[in-house]
Amino acid sequence: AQAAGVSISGKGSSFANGMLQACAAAYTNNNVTYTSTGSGTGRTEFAAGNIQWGATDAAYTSGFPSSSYVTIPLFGGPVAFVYSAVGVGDGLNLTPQIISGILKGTITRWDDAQIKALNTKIKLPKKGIKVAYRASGSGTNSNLTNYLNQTVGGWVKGSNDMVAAAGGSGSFSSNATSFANSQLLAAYVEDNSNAFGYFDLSDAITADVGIAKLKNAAGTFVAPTASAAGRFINAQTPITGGTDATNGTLNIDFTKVVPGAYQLSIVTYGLAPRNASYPAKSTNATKLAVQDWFNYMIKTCVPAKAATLGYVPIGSSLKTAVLNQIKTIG
Amino acid sequence: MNLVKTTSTLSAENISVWFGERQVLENVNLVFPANKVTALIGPSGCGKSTFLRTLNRMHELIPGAGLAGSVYLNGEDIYADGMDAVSVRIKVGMVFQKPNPFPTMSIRDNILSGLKLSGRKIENAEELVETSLRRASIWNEVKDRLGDQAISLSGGQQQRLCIARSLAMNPEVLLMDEPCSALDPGSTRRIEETISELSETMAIVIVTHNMQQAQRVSDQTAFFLADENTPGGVVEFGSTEQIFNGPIDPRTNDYVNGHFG
Amino acid sequence: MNLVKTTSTLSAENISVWFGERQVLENVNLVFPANKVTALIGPSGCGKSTFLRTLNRMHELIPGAGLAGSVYLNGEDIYADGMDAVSVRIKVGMVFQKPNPFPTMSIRDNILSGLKLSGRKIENAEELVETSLRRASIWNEVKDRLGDQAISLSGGQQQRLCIARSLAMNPEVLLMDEPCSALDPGSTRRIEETISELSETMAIVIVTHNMQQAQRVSDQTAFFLADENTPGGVVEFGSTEQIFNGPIDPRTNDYVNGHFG
Amino acid sequence: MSNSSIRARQPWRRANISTSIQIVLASVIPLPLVMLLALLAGLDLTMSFITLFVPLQLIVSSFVGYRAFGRRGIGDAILVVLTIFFSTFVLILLLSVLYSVITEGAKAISFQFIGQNNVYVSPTTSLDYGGVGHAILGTLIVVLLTTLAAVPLGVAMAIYLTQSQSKTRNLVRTFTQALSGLPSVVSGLFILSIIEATQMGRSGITGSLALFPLMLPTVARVAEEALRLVPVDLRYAALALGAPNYRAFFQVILPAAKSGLLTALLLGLARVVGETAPLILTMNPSSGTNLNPFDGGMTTLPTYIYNYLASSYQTSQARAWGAALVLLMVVGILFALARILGKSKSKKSKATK
Amino acid sequence: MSQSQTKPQRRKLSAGPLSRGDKWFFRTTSAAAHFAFVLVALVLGFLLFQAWPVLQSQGVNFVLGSTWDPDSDPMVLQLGPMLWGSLLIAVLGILIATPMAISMAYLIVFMLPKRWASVATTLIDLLAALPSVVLGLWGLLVFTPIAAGWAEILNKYLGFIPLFQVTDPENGFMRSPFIAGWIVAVMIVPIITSVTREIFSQLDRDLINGALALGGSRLSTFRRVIMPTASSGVVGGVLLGLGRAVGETVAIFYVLNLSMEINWMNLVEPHGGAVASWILARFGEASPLEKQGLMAAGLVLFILTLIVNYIANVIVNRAQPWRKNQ
Ligand SMILES: Nc1ncnc2c1ncn2[C@@H]1O[C@H](COP(=O)(O)OP(=O)(O)OP(=O)(O)O)[C@@H](O)[C@H]1O
Ligand SMILES: Nc1ncnc2c1ncn2[C@@H]1O[C@H](COP(=O)(O)OP(=O)(O)OP(=O)(O)O)[C@@H](O)[C@H]1O
Ligand SMILES: [Mg+2]
Ligand SMILES: [Mg+2]
Repeated sequence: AQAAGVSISGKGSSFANGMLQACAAAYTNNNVTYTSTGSGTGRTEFAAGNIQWGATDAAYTSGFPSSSYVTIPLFGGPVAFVYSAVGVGDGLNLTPQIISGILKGTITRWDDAQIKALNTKIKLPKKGIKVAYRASGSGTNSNLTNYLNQTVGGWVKGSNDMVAAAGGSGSFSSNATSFANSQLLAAYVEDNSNAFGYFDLSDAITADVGIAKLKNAAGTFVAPTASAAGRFINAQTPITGGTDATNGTLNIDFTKVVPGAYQLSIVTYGLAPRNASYPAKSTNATKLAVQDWFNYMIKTCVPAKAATLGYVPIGSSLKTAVLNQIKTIG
Repeated sequence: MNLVKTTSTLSAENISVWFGERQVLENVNLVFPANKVTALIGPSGCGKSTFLRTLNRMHELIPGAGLAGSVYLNGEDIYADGMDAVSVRIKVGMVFQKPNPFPTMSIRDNILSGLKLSGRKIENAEELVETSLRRASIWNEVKDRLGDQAISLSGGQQQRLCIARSLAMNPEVLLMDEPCSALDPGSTRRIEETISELSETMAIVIVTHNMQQAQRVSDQTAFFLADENTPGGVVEFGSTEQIFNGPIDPRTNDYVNGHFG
Repeated sequence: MNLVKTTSTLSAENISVWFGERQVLENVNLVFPANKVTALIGPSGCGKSTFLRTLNRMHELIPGAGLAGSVYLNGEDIYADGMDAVSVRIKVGMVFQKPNPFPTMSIRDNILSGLKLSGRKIENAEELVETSLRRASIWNEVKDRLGDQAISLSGGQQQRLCIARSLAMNPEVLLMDEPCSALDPGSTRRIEETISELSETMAIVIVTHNMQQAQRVSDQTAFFLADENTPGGVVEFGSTEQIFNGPIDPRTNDYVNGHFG
Repeated sequence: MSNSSIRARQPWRRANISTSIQIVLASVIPLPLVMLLALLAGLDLTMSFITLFVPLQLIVSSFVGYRAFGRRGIGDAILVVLTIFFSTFVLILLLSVLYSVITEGAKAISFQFIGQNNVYVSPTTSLDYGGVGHAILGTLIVVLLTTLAAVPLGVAMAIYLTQSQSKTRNLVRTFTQALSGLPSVVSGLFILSIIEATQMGRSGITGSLALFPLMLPTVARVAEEALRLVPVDLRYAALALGAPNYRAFFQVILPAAKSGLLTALLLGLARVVGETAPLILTMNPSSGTNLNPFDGGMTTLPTYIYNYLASSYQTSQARAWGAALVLLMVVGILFALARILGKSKSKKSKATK
Repeated sequence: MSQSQTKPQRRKLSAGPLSRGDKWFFRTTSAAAHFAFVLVALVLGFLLFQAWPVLQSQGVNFVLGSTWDPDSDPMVLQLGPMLWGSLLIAVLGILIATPMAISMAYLIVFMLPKRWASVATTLIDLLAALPSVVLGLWGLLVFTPIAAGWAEILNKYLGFIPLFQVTDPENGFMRSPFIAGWIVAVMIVPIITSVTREIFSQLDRDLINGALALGGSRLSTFRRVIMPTASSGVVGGVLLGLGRAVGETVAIFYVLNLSMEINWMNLVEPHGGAVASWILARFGEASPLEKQGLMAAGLVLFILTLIVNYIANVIVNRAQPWRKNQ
């Protein structure tokens, strides 16, 4: 299959992989290649000018591109906590405190009293929890850290907004197993009994794992669904009138009380150049192609496909601002 | 050629040999009496080495090797059912054309290697080393450096070491395949002397290309010949004196007088 | 031995040879007159092949090779400054112990290979092929299959092909290093005949281990000898008749009568 | 004297055969026994094999060996049993790799999988669409470019090592060997640091550059061996006929070593065709077909596998397996070629002997 | 007979002028050959140039320490656990692979009939070219669960040995150095087998025949003649495999839980290190400064393989006078 137009390649968020791959496959004006590498890699590669566009779940706080660029919210979605505890189906009730405990290694067994107390109807296995986490810099990690820090406290971030996990100085239990991307992690949770991990809902739907309900700020247990995530995201406020780094990003408050919202929901941002000479290998044609590609996603692809894949389109309240942002590419 | 089976130590009867489908020896009958040296002569490729290897069951190590006939050691067929090749090789020693001491072992260990390899107990190791080296007339040259690597010796010394190594097993028959062809005159002379001494205690079969050597060391001589594309065989067998001075077959005459080869 | 430099085609004066630091030949003086066959004899390792290789500058191809003395071809020192090794090798042909036709070429191309390799023009290719093969007495055997691969020939034929290949270059001297040692009696006889014929048009130097062969083919003979750990040299040089029937040096006598080696 | 009725026999076989039968029996009997035990005790099969079958087998074989040959039979039996056990074990592991790739890969593979590229493919796209055509082309282009540089240079090195008498030969050989130990990821880092120093941007050619230091020593080493296999007699024969060195090489040695040099080429290809890490560092992937090695991204089969393996979707994993099968087929074809060429070479060299 | 009393004077050989063609022939090939120096120098030079600031700021702790924290100020980049992990996995791989490779080579050369031997040889040579990404794929999806089972059994029955101890047996036995070691072993078995088979088949047949003629049995010949004579060559092959194992990237990346917490010898503990995989895992999102640290890691890795190679060379070339004649 030969695509018309030019080839533009992007890298970044593995959280967004499902949505972006689906859109890239359906998009015919240009040839789009997306590689799921983790948001951190996406951002450094974009900053280095190696790719024409990027996708990240966390905006830049350091390592900025040397030239002007645009940050565009593309879509959102929930991060699911998943498990393969024997005999436990979907819908285990969890709180931020328990999740923090499990990840830090202070809660080590499925039949821990705190978990039992919330799940009286479920027969929990008398087994240890095999914790799996993302090691590479990822937007999922970044948002998780923010979330736990705001709700429980005691979680610190490293460079690139990621948890400093693998070095041992980070927040994860040293018995936990780390994975370079969420798909490897999903495979692990799927293949191991009594494992626990977290990744985007689209991977969680395809993988054969249990999906937990999360207690939100309003005090109810909510399963990760597109609509629950949509409620949370569309309640956040966008930033305008700032710098390249902040413009277009959402000011996400994980403690915000939104009824029926799934609290750990995150937003994927597209990264695109605004300077004619950047990135190094770009031409005007590639910039127009990126513009067209982002427009296609916001207007056509995401609204049509997001729900089935476990993502949320940008709500109507934000859409105009986003489309205006896209116009500044080039 | 009708040979009576007498008190011979080793005798080959109707030996034919194949490599795969190709027959290289046909109907060889030879007797190697105790205390006699037998020389096998003949042009290259006529099957001397092959025949020699059938005498201690080294022949069977070659894939596709075939054999007909019998070899008797003191009246016992070495190819009989239930006869162990290893026990035959212990009684029938062999020295190769190219000296092949074990490079990783010292001189001393080379002498004892046969016993170790065949899993026998070693008693009086020092004495055995000395006697063996003495019988191979190399003791004086190496007695001060028994711990040295065997390959530090010269070619001739290595060959005598290999002879000594065989002698340490106390064989009843010693087979030698052109043992001097890679050696200098001095070493050759010494090995020839060794052969004469050894022949007092065992039967010796030696393959040689050197007519003079055959005349000097052997009591009886067998002349092998293979015409193109036919299996080789013994043309004439008799006392060395007769083969060299009054051969019956004209081809023997041609060969020993250097008209070919 | 004082030899007068006369009309000789090739002469070696005071040749000493080293491999690295080890000297293997000392002070060899020999003259090879045109139309004469010279045999070099002596036990293994005494330096015959090495000496032969100094005569057409093949010696220098071995890393660490060293040389002293001079070799004159028609009065010109072949080792002189500015003398091209290639031009020497064209004039002094060489045949090796093991037949080595070029396996990727046909019989015909093998004959012409010398000219092609030395970058010379080929005129009358067919005629040259035929004459060369005829002179090496192999024409009749191969004339119908000049396009066949050379390796399809038997060993003896290959060797004669190699001789023919040298002859196509029309050399002034032909060096042969044990050309028959790998061959059967029939091939040997034919090559010996070829040598006699060739000697009518060039000087021939042949190394051989076969005393009878030396007597049959050569006009003069040089006996080389190397004692252990000393460089080799010529013990005696003279007419073949004299060397074999009335040698002056007792060592020559010992050797030609097969008392060692 | 001749008696045409005699037949070739192998008298030594008789003893061997009866022993062999005993050994085979001895090997077969413990097997169901152990299986049964494992089944009853619910043991892991490999473990019960190692802890029960092998020791049992050792004892039985030693007994048979002892009966046939006395004491030395014990040692020989143990040697044989252990050799066969270890070899089988490792063969099973290695064949399991092949088996997995073939069975899993076969599910994904089809003409369209080999022919199409990946442009309209998302993780949920069915296996009926898209394929590795672009990755096959990418692999070929990247590897071809490397080959164009590495093979002439490697062969020239081999010529130097075999034909000249220069004193630096050993040093060159040592350095070539050092290069052959270069970890592939380091080769990638090396090119990456050049990319960053020169701002040259990533494309197919940077990937080729990263493969170059890996292919060069392989080609040089195998080519040297191939040239060394040409009997030195041939070279001497040519020189004795008055040939200058270069003519002797091109007219005599090169034709004789041709198949060996082709083997060097193919082994060099096999060395780099499956490399992943250096390409991840130095190239951008592309889901479309890109034939321009100087601009844009390019996907190769190994990087395709690497990327698709990072997805938990069934179809993505199936695509990874499919690409692995294609890659193995490429390597297999290279080897079959090398083997065929190597065979004709050995036949020839036998004939010259 | 010889009249010269003075020591003969050695002459200069090859004095004659080389033809123009030959001059070019040797010049070109020599230039190509010396490119090996240039390439090694370039690799070392470029990496050193990039790595220098990090090496300078971290000092010897770069290889000894065990913290990798590109966020702290000043940056702490220490590679210890990865280096140690590379060695641990490589050594484990070698320990598993060597007996198997020797068995395989022995089987091929001394036991199998010719036809089967050549089939096995082809197969082994083919497997030596298995791409490591394919091995990683297999390791991740097929082998890991199996090997985790083995590890669990080892831990259950031999857990008293520190090698097989784990802090938390509930945690599964996946992604441990044990599994990475097996993967590496599967990768290098064909390489070592190839080398060993070559050496076995080149052994002087006279030597083996000599042993058999002295009444040697299979075992005694193998133990006293074959192995001692072949040992240095086999060690060379093993070290070649070791070099490969130390530098392996992708296959280990898939099956090992990379962690900067040092794992000295608890093989079945589910975390460990490997320099090459670490580079692959980190480079994507590394800041320019951390990238320099990864370049330094690459440099250290290359030097490590150079050392392994050097030792291999020394061992193979060490006094083996019986090889010189061949
Ligand atoms: N392993 C083998 N396989 C097939 N043929 C063989 C083998 N060994 C020897 N032959 C063939 O058997 C014939 C006899 O060989 P053998 O080595 O016994 O001759 P020989 O008389 O010892 O010769 P030489 O004097 O050269 O040592 C030859 O034609 C040879 O080609
Ligand atoms: N390439 C070489 N390097 C070092 N030493 C060598 C080399 N070639 C030959 N020699 C040594 O030079 C000496 C003479 O060897 P040469 O081959 O000339 O003997 P030869 O008389 O031809 O013996 P043969 O009759 O066995 O062919 C021998 O001691 C040999 O070991
Ligand atoms: Mg023989
Ligand atoms: Mg010679």
